[in-house]
Amino acid sequence: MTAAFPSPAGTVNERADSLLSGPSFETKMERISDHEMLLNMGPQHPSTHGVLRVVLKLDGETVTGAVPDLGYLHRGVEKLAENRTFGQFIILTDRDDYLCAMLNNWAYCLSIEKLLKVEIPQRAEYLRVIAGEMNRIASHLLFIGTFGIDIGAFTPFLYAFGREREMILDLFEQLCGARITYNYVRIGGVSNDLPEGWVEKAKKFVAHMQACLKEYDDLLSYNPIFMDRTKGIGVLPKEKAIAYGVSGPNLRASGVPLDLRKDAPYGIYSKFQFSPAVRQNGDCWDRYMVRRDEIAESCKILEQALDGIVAGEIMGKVPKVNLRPPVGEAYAQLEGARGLLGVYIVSDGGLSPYRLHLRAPSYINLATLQEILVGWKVADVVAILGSIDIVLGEVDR
Amino acid sequence: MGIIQEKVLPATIYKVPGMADISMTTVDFFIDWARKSSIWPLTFGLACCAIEMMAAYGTRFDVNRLGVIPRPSPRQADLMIIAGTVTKKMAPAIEKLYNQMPDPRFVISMGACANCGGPYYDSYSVVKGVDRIIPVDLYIPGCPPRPEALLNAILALQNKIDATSAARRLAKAG
Amino acid sequence: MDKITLLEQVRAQFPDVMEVVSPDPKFVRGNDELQVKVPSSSVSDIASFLKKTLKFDFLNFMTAVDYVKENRFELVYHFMSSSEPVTQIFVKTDLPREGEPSVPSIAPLYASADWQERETYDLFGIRFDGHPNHKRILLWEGYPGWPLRKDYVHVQDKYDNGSEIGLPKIPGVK
Amino acid sequence: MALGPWTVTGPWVPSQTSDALRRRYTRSIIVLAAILLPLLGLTILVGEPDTYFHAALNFINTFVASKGGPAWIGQAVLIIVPCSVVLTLIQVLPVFLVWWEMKIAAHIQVRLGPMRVGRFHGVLQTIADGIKLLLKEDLVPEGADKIVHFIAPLVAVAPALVCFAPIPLGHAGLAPVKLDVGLLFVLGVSGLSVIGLLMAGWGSNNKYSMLGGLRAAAQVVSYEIPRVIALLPVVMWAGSLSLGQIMDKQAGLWAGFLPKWFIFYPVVGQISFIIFLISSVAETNRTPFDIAEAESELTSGFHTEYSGMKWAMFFMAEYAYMFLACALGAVLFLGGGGALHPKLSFIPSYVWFFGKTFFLAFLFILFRWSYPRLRVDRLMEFCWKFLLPWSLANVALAGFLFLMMRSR
Repeated sequence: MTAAFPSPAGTVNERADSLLSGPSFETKMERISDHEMLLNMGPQHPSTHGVLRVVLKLDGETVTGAVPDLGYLHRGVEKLAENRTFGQFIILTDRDDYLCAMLNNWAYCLSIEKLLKVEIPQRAEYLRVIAGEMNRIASHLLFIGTFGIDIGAFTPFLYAFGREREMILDLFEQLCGARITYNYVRIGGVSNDLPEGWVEKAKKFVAHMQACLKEYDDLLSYNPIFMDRTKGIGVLPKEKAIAYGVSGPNLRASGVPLDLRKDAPYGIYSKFQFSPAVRQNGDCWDRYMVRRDEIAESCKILEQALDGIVAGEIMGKVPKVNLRPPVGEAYAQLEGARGLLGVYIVSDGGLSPYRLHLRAPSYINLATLQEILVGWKVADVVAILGSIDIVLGEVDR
Repeated sequence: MGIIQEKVLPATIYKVPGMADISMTTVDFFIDWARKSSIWPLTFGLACCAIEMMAAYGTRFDVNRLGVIPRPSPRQADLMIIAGTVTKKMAPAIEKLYNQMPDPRFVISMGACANCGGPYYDSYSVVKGVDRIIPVDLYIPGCPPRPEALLNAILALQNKIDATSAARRLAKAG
Repeated sequence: MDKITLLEQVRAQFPDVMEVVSPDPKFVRGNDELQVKVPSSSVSDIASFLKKTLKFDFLNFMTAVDYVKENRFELVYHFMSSSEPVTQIFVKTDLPREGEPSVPSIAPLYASADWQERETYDLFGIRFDGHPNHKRILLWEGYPGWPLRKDYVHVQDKYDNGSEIGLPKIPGVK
Repeated sequence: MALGPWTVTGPWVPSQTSDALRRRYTRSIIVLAAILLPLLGLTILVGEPDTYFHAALNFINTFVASKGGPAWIGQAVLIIVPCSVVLTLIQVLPVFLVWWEMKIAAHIQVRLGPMRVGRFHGVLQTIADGIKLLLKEDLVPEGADKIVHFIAPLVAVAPALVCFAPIPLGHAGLAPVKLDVGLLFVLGVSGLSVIGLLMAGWGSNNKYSMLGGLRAAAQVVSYEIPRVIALLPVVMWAGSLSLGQIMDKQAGLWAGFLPKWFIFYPVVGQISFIIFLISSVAETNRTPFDIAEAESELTSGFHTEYSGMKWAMFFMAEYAYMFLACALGAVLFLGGGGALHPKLSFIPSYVWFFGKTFFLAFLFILFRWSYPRLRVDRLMEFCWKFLLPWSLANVALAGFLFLMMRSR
């Protein structure tokens, strides 16, 4: 009975195909029935955190199908890597996941150091941990801000992003001169040492951050409307999370305590006492709370690292110019702010890597979108997409 | 040829060498003042420069002091800040957005990627500069430029808007 | 579960699997986890064996490497077990470069392979038989060629008019 | 509590050192007092505006009578002048309210808000916005329903202006039109504007606007009911629908210090005030109920496709309705026009009225910048399953209390 009277622009499916036949769009969605409509959350949308396009099949307000369309920020970084020397590529890792550039630099340098088998001085390891954890806090602060805006609360964005994150960026500016793209972690160590007085400021920041967490709890985390909008929404069960290869806070929110800093410690993480934030029921609120708890954990690590920092060299014995790692391959991964951040390098003894593959956690976490969105309302689509916390630079590479 | 601009309320007299003086009436002055003091950008971020643009909207470098309120829909925006790398797949979407904006519209190309491709100058899927797609009013160098650079760009845009009526008159007279 | 016992268990099931040993003595392998070379046709069987019996339930990443000189593609799969992430295994296969290189897809087993195989198809042109939605994911449908291949020649389109887009070689690199 | 933003890395700019801040705060308090106190003194000197108006009216009548002109001129002046005063007031007030909201929102969010336009704290910001919006190109989306698209802002704004007729802007005499069914008139006419939102949603040929329009219709219609039922106890106790009489009923004091406002009635007053406040926030589509123009989901809801002056009319309608809701709240629950204590009645009544209304407007603005947004179906559930039963129970309780008070 559905095709009783064809609608003006041909049958509904023709219209759907015309819309769906966008540049590289795939029609994994089953046929659209008469009472459904296709809503295009296009590349420019206030809450897609960048240029992600999701075509939703709506039945009234409930989503019956969702197909993400990526590639709007695909810059071909892996191809460019084959044309950059090992030192030059560090700047492209900054711009890959521009919310926690330190951890990207570190992952890249970690995998080359595995090739070079070079020994990193202890002070450089401490500086890497301090910079990495602070950048993780900055990334989670931006998550708290943008997630609040997705749910409709504007003020937490200004507190978390505008005030606390600016302090971290100040500290980074004094450390390495840049606000977002630091180029700080280098192959074999770090680029420059702590300016004097920096450690005291960092300690003051950590104390201030712990006080702010309480403020976010009152303003956002335990706000009844916020909990009503996020509790029980977009549940990602444990098995599906593992099947989809989800990692990082999204996986820990579904009850899998996989945290590389604890399970397979790299660098000097074995020295620090902290407990990875794990929650059980994997809904939007848990993904938010896991990231909020991770800020508290990172503060603990920072305190221990800032107290225990040792004096000494900050750069291992690595040639500055035309560094040629031996022929070989290496894969190193660390716990990024969004998940397992891995870099696989194949080197043929030349100045630039023969092949470089970035294991982008956002790209792999985003694949779950097609399944968790089904059945929820349009307002929840925004909440779920925000809670997965993707960065489009890393998704499209 | 330098235009000497003397701001003498109510009329601003423009002395153009080799041409008669162009006097701009107070109506033009108020039109420019209104357009200059309420520029509404479109919330449209592409990559890392978008984070610096959000920092400019934040508490520390508050662009709202200059009357800048980010608007979600292109219909109500009169400034488009291209903050990030323009890829070939995104180019048609940017053109469409630019056409959707009502007329007195301006474009700021923020960051090296939008100006000329930046660190991705040799990538196969990046448009080398957004001025290949849409006319750009103002370029901000830097990768990513600091929020102060964006504030400075908005002030420069305000000066440019200030001169639009005079320029239109000059075109008519010239 | 250390390397040797793991290798025995795998070889017990699949005799023609052997550990990867590089002919070049100076070859440095960064990781000391087990790496096995499997024939390309039996990739999905190995994957289901690893998933069901050996509890490697987490496909960390999969990608391809284009060895132009040896005229072969090498597919790299990296499996982990989510309960104890220290035990990892690299599974590699070789594919001929000419004709239509294809390998059975493991998307039905590991959902994370769905998008990663599509990206490998998108950038390398390797077909994955049995993939639920075998289309390009990052570039658009009509894109000429497979960018990440070593012998990829960029076709100029309307956005590159004039600019020398061929990837400039770094002086001194052979 | 978290310390100031400059605790860690030192003050961002020289003016943020703690003593500079202390100086600046005291200076701004002095400037504020220097502006407001003389203004208050001036209003006290000027006194009630309608005494001058009646004197002028008598002068006109005598002058017309002496010239032998027709008698209806006096009547015409009696109607035209108050209505024109209120109309200009309604056009000017959104200009102030928009600037005020931007400043309050900025200070809640640790930033400064408009500062540069109009030299002193961006006072001319909204005027600049208005002129710029006037000069924008007027776009009608292709394939849109042209007539419906064009009329929608009119239908949204017109009821907002008409509703201010029976509202007494001070004591009962200051109402432009003395309707004895004033409350019914206001509630009825303010319900019309939802048609404008629906037309905007349908007329702009855009799926986001359609969703926004439908959401607005569902929300405003369903929150109308608890709002009206919450006002029943007020009408029952005041014994009349005319806003002037309701206000006069609230004169006088209880036990010497508590003004007889409806909000201070034992239990019924507080419950009906809260329900009225919540449903008024929902009526005016403001957070936490702004699902109609939800910025993060529907780009900007039903007015996505509107640019320039047409969008500004929607914006003005929204702020006029917010002011209307605050005015109703002030008149019905806070004794609009009545002084806090008879000894303070030398301050003219319209100062009291505007003071209470701006206090409620401040509450509305505070809600907007501190609450997230409800989901559509939860919002409907909240209205039908929570507000409505409570407002009905409140009416029953009011009836019972009324009988108890009356019988004693």
